[in-house]
Amino acid sequence: MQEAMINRAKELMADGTVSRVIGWKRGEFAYDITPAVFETAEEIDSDFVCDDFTAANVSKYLIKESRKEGRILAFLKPCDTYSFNQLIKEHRIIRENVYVIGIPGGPKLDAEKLKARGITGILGVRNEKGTLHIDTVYGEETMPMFEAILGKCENCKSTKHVVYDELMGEEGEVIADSGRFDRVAELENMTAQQRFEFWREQLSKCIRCNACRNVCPACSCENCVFDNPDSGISNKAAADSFEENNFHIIRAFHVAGRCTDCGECSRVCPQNIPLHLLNRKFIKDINELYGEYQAGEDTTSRAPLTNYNADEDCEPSIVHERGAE
Amino acid sequence: MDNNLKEQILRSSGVNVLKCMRCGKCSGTCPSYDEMEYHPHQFVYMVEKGDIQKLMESESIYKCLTCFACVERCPRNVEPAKVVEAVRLAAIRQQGNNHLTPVQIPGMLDEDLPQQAIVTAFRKYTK
Amino acid sequence: MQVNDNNFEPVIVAFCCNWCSYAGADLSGTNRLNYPTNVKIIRVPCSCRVNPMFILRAFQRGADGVIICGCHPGDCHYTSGNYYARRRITLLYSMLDFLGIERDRTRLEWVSAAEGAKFAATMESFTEQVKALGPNRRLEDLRCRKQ
Amino acid sequence: MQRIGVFVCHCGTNIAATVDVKAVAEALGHEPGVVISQDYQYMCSESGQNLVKDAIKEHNLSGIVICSCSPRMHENTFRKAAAAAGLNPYLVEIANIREQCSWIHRDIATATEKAIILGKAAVAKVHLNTPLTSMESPVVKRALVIGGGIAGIQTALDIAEAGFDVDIVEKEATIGGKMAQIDKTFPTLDCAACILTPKMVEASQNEKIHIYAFSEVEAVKGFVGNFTVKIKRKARYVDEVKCTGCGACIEKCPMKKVPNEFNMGLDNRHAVYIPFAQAVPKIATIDPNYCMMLKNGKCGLCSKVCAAGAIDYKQQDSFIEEKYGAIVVATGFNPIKLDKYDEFSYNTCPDVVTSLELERLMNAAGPNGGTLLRPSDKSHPHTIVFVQCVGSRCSDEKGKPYCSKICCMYTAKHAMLIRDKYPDTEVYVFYIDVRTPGKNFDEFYRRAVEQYNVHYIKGMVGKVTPKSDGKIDVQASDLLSNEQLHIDADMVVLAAAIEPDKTARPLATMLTTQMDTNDFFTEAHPKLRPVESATAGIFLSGACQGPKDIPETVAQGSAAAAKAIGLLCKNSITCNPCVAHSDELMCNGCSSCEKVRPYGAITYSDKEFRMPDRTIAVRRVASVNPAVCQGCGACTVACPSGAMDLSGFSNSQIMAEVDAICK
Repeated sequence: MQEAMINRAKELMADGTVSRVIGWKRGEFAYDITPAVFETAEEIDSDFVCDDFTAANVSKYLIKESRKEGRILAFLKPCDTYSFNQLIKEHRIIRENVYVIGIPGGPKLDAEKLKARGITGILGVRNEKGTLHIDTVYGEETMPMFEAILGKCENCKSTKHVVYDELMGEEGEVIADSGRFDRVAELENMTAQQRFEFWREQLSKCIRCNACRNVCPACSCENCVFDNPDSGISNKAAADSFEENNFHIIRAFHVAGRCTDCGECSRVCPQNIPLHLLNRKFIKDINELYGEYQAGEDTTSRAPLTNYNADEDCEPSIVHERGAE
Repeated sequence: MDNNLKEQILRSSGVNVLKCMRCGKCSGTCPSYDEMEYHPHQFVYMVEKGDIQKLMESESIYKCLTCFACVERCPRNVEPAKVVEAVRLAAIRQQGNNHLTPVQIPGMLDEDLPQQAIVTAFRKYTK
Repeated sequence: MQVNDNNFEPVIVAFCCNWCSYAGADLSGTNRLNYPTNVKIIRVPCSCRVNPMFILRAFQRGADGVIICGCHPGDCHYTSGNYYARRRITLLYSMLDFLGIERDRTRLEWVSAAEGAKFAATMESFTEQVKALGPNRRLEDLRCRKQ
Repeated sequence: MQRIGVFVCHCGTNIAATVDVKAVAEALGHEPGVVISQDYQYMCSESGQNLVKDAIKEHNLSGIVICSCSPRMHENTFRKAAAAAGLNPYLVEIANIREQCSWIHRDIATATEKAIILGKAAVAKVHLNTPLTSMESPVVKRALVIGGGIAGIQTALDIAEAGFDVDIVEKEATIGGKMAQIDKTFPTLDCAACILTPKMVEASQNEKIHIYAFSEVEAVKGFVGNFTVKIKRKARYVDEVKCTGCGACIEKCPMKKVPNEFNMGLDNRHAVYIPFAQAVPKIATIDPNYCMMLKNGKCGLCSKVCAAGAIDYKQQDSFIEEKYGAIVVATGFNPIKLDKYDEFSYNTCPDVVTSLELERLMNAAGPNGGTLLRPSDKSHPHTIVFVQCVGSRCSDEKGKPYCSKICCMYTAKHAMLIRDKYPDTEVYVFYIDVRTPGKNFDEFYRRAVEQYNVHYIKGMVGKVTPKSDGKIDVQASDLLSNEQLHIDADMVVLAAAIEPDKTARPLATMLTTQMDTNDFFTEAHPKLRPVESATAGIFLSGACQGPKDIPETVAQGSAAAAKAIGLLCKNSITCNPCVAHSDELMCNGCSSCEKVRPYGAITYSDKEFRMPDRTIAVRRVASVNPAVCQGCGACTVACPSGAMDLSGFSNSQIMAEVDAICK
């Protein structure tokens, strides 16, 4: 696939369809693949990577990139297309300036899960019939593929591309039984005390590195409220349990109805806080209370929080009525 | 004493007599009106005044059929029948104040009297 | 700090929309309907002006309960503000509950300008409810605690 | 550095009795930025206002806090005082320590403590207040009156008299309303038609008045001075312009068995009809529920006889849109349905009628040509029983909790008219209380008793039972003689409670005005602003605001007109400056705010921004039209970046209040 992508990118560059390409390149290690913009065929040839570790969502970069001179080619996985579409809806990306090629998605691999098995010095990975053959500086190791799947790919909601100019590989479909709300439901069934303890344990790990915010395609404000001294809630370091809670509640609230559940927040969290659960809680609530809604699915529908149903909307007391206890 | 009694009547009936606006619809609607010395609206008013002893001593408390017409039609939801009932209960709860004793029964019996009526009367008029 | 439940006087912040609920609160005053002093009212133009940040801020600074009052659905002065508020507040409450923060510390009520009695009764019952929960500890900023 | 003045009002003893005002002034004097803190007997009085004005000048104040009654009472008073002293009026904050403190609490210590906290919150807020300047918005010089009863007619005539165009929207085929159905009016007993119909004609002939009869308000947009109203003109199946009201169609219409609403269903009309002889506009209307041509395409007689060619079976509902500066609501009332009062046998016995039905039975244009006859057998009734308060003063769900106000008087009128015309008829009136406040009202009622010998009995009717001999048994209590009565009556007349028209509730939603729990429109202030709604530019006329008799309705109709004229006289009105504004540097252009805006005040445009790296970037940003924005604040919460904020209720101001309360 990587080969085909490189060839197609060079073709489109050569015929003048695009002037730049956003994709990925290798970082320090084989498994830290980072988004990158390529401006020449040579750069593409030497650095372009798309492999099992290529999980990053490049949609957010297109806010800036689509406003630059010339057209840019973007390779988008199914989950990335939802983010892309949502940003189109919010008038953040200039659609005409992006040429989208839909590429197959995951499941992608989580290097942390490899390391957890004691596999270090990773040089590369081959996936053969569900078994990973990992080439390391200490020789080859193997492990079952399903044990190394990246968290955000475990409950994939859709392998369908909601927007593209051309498609590489086969088109997938929306996965209705992804089970992505199972963990949320599990938490909902705990007692409030248990939930409180769970989240204290998780959120107290937060170091306020802002990685979740910076990677999130929905958190794309020109100026984040937490960086704005006039907002009244700006803060840099979380010095108190309140601030840990506050930051994540407000962040989840600001992206509610806009979050496409791409899972990048949890992927990049250096403290492994399952932040996506907060977003999924909102998505689950919205689906249950206001009808099924998938952000990014289209570019015209009204988001659930900027919409209402005068007669059918529930009262907030529903929160008090349902749930454990 | 009467104040305690008033409290008791108010509590056991669950009626707020202050809601009465003195329209008299209860008495206007009461099928036992002519049998009664004190009428439904008077029950409400006299309980409000605390004038309860007179009600307890009156035969009126046994004349109420508990048909609830007054309850149904009261525009203010005062429920006079419940007041009557509460006064009656206060009366028969006192020692020896049963309104009906088994020895009275044979004299009352006739062909048309349903058995159920006797059972009901015992429930209503005895402790 | 030892908390004696009988003496616990919660701090309760009430956000009232200018057109219905604030007028309803005024009416309960005009009718001399008593409700606990714990309740302090902040006037906002509409329930849809209440930002979730305000609610969190109140808890941060040591509020023990936050209640939001707006016009009844269909009666919003701005036609639709309370409908948006209803969704936002529902989701916020749900999230607070998800984080294990006592769900009974928060409430949304519809109080019209004519419902002085309802306003007083609502404040009475909400204060009782929050009193029963005890002080807010789960969403408080310890640095803001009174010495 | 802020220089804030705090002024604590005693409001006589209203505040001072439960709040230690001196302690409040003392405590607030220590708040940061407060340079003067005073208390005074009546801050809203002229000397109180002077105290504030002098302090502003003397201490060069940058903001003031008044601890007093609700801002709904006197915010404007103090804003004006501040402006007079050269301080921007929006640098005034009110701490509500009367309605929300002294009046609801009894313990001085806790009430004082609360008053101090409320004062601190206001001080914290005023620190962040900014001077605001009001925008001007033009006023459309045209008024809309919704409802064409006597209230609406009076209002329209008065507005037209002042030289402004005014439209009346009436849902029925004719204007006139309830008054057109009434026979005589109390307390003078002059004929209703004689005083109403000239006014109806006057309205129809006034060049400034346009009557949209058989029409309904469909949608209302906009705000004071600039409402856009969509009016539905219901299909009459008759061309309004061509129809001359000659009545030829009615004569020929074979469908004669349609219950006549104007006569309360006591007789019949044709499928094509003019409600009554003096109807305005006098135009025929075809009832599609009964017209055979419209139902199954067979007939067409009316079309054949219409010389003007006005019949149009294909007519459809049409819609017009018009702009108005002011709207007057005059939707009126109806008697309640008595279905739930089985005890009065209203549904089962034709000789048990409501008072409005009695009006028609006695009216010369009514079903019996003015002779009072029993509906059942057209015989002359010899005993008539009136029952007062049917459904009024009821705390159950069957009736209404309020006094309907007009029944005592019209019942006295009915009793008197009957005794006058038919002296052989005995008339009984069962009452709970006789309420006759009003000029010459009690004298009127006493005449019924003393001069006309009407039997007034204190007590309520419990049960009305039709008997096999055609008589009606009325069982009632006589509370003064403490007995239960049975009266053999020929007719029973029920004074049914009145309720607001059913169209009022959806209309209130469209107009964003408030209603009370009984669906009466709520006035802006129960005493001081009785004909204005709380929504600017919407005025209330007649019984839609509460039960009223004709003199009161006319008075209020004129009062509402005066208020509307006051508004229409202005070329422009000052807008509330507490509106949203967008910080373009922070705006993402995401359109979230646009989705929740109720008035369409937010628009987007592409703007160039100089970036930190000296490049120019074009970004889509929101901007708010301050003349259109009404300041609800929905957009401020929808905005994820916090670029939207609301002047006067900014994020930081509200958070400052929160902090002050929680501290």
